[in-house]
Amino acid sequence: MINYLSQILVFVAIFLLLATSLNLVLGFGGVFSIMQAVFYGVGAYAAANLVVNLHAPFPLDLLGAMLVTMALGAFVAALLLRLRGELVIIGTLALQLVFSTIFRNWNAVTGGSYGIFGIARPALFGVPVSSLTGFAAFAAVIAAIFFGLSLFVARSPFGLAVRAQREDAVLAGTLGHDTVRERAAIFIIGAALAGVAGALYAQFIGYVDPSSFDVNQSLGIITIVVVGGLGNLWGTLGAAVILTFLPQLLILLPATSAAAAQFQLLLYGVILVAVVRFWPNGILPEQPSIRSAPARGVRPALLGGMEDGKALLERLAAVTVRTLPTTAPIVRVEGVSKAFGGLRAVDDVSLAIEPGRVTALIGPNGAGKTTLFNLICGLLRSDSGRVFFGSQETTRLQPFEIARLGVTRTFQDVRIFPKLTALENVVFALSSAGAHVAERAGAVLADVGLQPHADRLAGSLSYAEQKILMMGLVLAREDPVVFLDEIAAGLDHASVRALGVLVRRIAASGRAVCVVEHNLSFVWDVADIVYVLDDGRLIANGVPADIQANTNVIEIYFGRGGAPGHA
Amino acid sequence: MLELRGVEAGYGRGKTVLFGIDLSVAAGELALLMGHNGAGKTTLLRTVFGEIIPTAGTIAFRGEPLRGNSSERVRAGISYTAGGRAVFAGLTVNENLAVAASVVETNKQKIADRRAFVLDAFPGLQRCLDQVAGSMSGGQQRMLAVSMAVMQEPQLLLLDEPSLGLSPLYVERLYQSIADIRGRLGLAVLVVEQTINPSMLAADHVAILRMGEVVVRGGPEMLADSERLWSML
Amino acid sequence: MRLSVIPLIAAFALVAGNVHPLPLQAQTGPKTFTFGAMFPLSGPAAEIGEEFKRGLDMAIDDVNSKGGIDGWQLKSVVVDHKGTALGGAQAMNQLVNLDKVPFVLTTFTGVALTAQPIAAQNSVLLMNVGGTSNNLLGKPWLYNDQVMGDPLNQPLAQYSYDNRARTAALLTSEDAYGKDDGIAFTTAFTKLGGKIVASETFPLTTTDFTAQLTKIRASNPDVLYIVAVGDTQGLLVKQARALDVKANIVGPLPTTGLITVGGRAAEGFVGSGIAVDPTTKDPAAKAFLAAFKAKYNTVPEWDAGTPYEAVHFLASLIHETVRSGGDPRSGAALLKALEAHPVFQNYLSGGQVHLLSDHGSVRALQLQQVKDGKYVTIKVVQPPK
Amino acid sequence: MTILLTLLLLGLTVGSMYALFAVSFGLIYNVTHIFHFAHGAVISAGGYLVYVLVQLLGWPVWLGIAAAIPFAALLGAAIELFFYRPLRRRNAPHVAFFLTSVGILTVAEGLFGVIFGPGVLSLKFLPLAAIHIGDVSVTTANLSMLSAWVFIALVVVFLLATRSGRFMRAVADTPEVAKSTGIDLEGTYIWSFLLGSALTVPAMLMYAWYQGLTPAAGLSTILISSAAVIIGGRTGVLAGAIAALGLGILQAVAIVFLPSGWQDAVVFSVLFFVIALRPNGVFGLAFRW
Repeated sequence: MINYLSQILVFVAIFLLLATSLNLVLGFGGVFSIMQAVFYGVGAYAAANLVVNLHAPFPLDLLGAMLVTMALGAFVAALLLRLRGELVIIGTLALQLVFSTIFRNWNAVTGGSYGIFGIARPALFGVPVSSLTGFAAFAAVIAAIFFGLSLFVARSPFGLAVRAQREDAVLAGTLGHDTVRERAAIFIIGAALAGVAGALYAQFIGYVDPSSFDVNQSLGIITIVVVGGLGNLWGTLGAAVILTFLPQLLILLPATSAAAAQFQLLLYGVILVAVVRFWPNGILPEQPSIRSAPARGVRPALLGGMEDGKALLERLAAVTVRTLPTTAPIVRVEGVSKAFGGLRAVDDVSLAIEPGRVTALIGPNGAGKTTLFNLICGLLRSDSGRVFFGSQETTRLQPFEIARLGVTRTFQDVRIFPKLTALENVVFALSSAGAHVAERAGAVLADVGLQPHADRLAGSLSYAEQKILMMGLVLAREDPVVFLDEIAAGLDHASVRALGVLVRRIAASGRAVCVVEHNLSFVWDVADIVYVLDDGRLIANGVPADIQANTNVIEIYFGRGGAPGHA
Repeated sequence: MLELRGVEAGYGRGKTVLFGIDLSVAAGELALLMGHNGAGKTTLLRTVFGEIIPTAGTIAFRGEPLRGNSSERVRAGISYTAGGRAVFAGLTVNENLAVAASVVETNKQKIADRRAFVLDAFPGLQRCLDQVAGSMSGGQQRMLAVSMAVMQEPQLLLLDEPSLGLSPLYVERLYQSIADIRGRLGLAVLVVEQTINPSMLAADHVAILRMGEVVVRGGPEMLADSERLWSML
Repeated sequence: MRLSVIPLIAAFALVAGNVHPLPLQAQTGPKTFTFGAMFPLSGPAAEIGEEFKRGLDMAIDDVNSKGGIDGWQLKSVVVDHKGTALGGAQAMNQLVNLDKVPFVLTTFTGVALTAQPIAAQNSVLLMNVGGTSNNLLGKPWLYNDQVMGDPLNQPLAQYSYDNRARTAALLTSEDAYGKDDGIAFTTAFTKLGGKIVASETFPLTTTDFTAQLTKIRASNPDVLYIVAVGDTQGLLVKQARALDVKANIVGPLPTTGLITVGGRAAEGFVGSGIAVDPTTKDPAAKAFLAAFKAKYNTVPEWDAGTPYEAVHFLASLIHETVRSGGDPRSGAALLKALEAHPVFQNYLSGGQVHLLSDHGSVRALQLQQVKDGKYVTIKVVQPPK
Repeated sequence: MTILLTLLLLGLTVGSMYALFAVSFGLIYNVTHIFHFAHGAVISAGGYLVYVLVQLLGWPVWLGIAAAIPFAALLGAAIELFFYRPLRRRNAPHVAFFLTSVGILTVAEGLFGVIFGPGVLSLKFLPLAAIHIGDVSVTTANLSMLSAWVFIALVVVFLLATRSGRFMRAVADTPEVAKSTGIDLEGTYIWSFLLGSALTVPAMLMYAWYQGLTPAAGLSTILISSAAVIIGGRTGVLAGAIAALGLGILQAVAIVFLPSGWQDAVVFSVLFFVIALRPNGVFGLAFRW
């Protein structure tokens, strides 16, 4: 019995590692890979070759397996991870099928259909771990180590960054994160973990052949992850245990016919469909990586409803804005143009955004305001012209590189990470900015009045609260240059007024603030200088009073009332 | 024809965009709703069209409260032309028209008659019937989008910024066509716009929407006084 | 929801633990001797798994209906190995650690190769009644009641050569079986002076062999040698004939699937396998063949015969062990009995089968040809003395 | 030379069958954007039903096929109705659809294994024989595969000339515009499932004629047909059909240059590199239907 359980324990360990590797990639990273069995197989073959041909002792075999799978992971990441999710599914499926063929046919390395025999069990301190119980203990320790490391990764700032880019890679980029690299990194980590599982498997069974690393294996791993809960490693542990035991229960059925084995397939399929349909979060839903320090004396539940979002918004006017220690750079845009197809969205625009002032961009819908924002922040590449932050040219920089120069931008309406908690949102926004992140994040939430909701998912906050949170991200980053895209949209007068005060105060703290806004009364209230765009061209600029009086501007904004049109 | 009373609507989680909208459009009327981006114009049209469910207030069509999803509203006689290039880019002009018509009509002869009618009202489409819609100019696509709605012979036509991005000449033509159809079919038209073109003076009513509320109502003469409009917004 | 997992796991562990209680030591009445069998009950070879099982069940019934063996009633635990190495490892572990059996019947090369180290470690006697690879020879605790690669394929090469075949094409499955038997045939055929003009392979689960067969057809071989399991044999010949491959088709271990799936295309196929002699005078063999025919209305193939023989061999080992005062539930005791007397009854063509020092066996082999939808024995090859 | 010709002809025929599978999958994928792996379940189910009706119950062949077509169509529509629609109502992510789809295929494969056994069932009522064209010979099953183009042509006519067909193209083109035009999206989805699923029956018969029925047949056909649709790009069903034809020819001819074990690697490497380098498919906008 103990031996039997030992063997199951080994498989639990192997499947735990495999499922953990996939949960990091899929649950945390949002990369839908169905080639995890490939990394499993590559790890197994790598370890088998190392042990059989090179007599590599433990842990060299394990390290070798990890290195090889990481290299393969890097290759796949480079080719596939910039594609949209659906294509990643199919691309990894294609690779799974290609590698199944390679495993079967590359005789020199995989032993072809024959596989590789005689893989010795590892030796610890010169003593081979040959008994089943001994190996089970060994496997459990290895699995525990790597599971622990995975937990550590999941809870680290990097883990938070990986989850954030899963939710919104563009937003993560404008908050200073190199999301492509983070995605690749988690994919490679996942590959390495699967490689470890492969090495364990090879040494346990003592024999590797292609049948263990096919597409069904990949799908089985996905089932474990989905049942356990995407983004929760403890759930994966639970599911790995349950789903490794479950087939064992099938020995209750007499194995008198072929049907018995098909039941396992059936069972897994039914579980998969049922879990996705009725229990989409799995056994354990995703948990935040950080929790707020419990508020002293105040129970969040009591706070809820005391202040509604609108009141909080109005309170924003009084929020602390720290004075900028140094002078903010002047953002200069010189002759920037951008065309989409034949349409010139931004046409030879030059302007300067100066510190201590609020610069507003206005113009009718489709005038190119947001496009110009995106060009300045690096989300789009301009066709011609240059952009400078102080003396540094940023024309060709990536969004995250520009963000790291000290720029915060918000997006139209409201854009935050809905599946991260409010606290995590702020921590993430701060995470490219150094130490004491959690404390500072807590302080910022307290400042804007969201402290009671710190551990709630941002997506579950009310619209007003989300807006406040978005402004919290801006305040938290304390960047010298701030771009605000239509922050007044969807709010009532009092809230808009409060936001206006806040924007003024941000500028007064020495920062360069640029707003794009449709709500003109807001613009007249907050702006020091207004630029008017029409059809991608800058047609006027000046102080609000001048613009208000400029008939040309009125015309482009409201059409040429009464006057006959021209083609 | 269309009667909105105290309509409130938004996008959930406390994001309310429309506050207590009262609005009515009678048969044969052209109602123009002006406002900036973000004022709630599109939300209003989508609410009437059934894509957004109002959180308060009533919407009546021909005296009956409106029910059902957008597909049912089209069959009830409400057609909607969304903003932007609301055409099937990969289908030909002919197919675009046919698709739109066949939502409400299966009789081939009737569809052909309607097409003749629409081509008469939008003569510019005649020579590009077999062209793929995606390859046409923005103005032509807008014409096509409106004519697709007309193919459904609605009693109420909802147009979302039909003049956006069009040259004034095109806007003029478009409004001429709309006027033409309105005259012939006697349908009610609710248009939202943010910029003014002289051809819009043909409107029977003008209302101005600001931050989700109707702030001013009046006749087309309001449009002539852009200074006053400016101050109102 | 969070807390519910722990009791769930505990419940699973409990259930798993209680399924197979440890064998009770002090039992009255007839004692049960439990042994294991690993067959392919799913996957592409499942059909032949059913045949193995028929032989196994008949032998157990035989022994038990005669009052068992020295007071022991035989009982088998059949586990599916799915035809894969992993399945083999899992099945073997269940048998060894959970059911604690001292004796296991195994089939398939890959399975036997993974099971053997586990068997050796746990002192379990392993009897291969299916796998044909030469690599299965010379392994401790593993004995074979099967004709292995070389002796199995040499007669096919000889037969082909004798029928004026000078060129051969190979079409073999991508597994240990296909590979090893292909090598064995190639060696034998080239040694006779024949030439291999094409050699193609196919993945185990494939059902389309057109491209391979087209290439083979173009090489215009005198004989087409195929290695495949179960229904795949039938599909292969069917497609070969449909693509107008005119060569004679031969291959090791033909099964019923060749005829049921292949239909008319199977006509003329020549296969090699353990000899089955319905006309045998040997009373034991005669009784088995008659009983099988009575039950299933057909003459048994090798795949029903070898497990049948192995169970009877096990019975004799139990008998020997009990006689010498040992406990038959010890694999070591059974091995000792085997080493003392490595001979068992040949129930397929009569006489005795001798186990050799390399753990292989020596026995008669037959070439069969499909005629009118039935196997007809065209030649019996006696083993070298 | 003969061998190359034969392989070309072979690739052409098998590719034609793949093309029909690809069209059946593409109709659903293009319209609903669901990567409908469970299509494999429908494919197998139709095949097994014909087997049961004709081979086991002795129905005439035409009647068996006539019964299987609506059966497959309804089965496909049922999957949409009972599995995908609830997910869509819940606004579930793409992944949920894919997993559900994979789950259904797995269940079906298990079920067919339990009922029909894991082995090959061959359709005896479709005799496999060689047909000679000069030096080149193909099987009757292969020749039947050329008829796939008749079905594909019918599909194209349906898409071009019928109301539902046009709605399907419209929804595939721009779902948002389709919605504001008043097209009933969910109704159109049902139509695409009905039609796409019905088409699997003739395709599966060609397949089973040649290769027999196995529980895994659904998976292997869905792999290649989905690969073709992705390679072709989502512009129209013909793009997928042409890509499928190309894959069939490539697969057949590859054996001349590579050992036979590597066939799958060739096909799926093409898929991988197309996805990595030309994610919108190789044909761009060359096909509209």
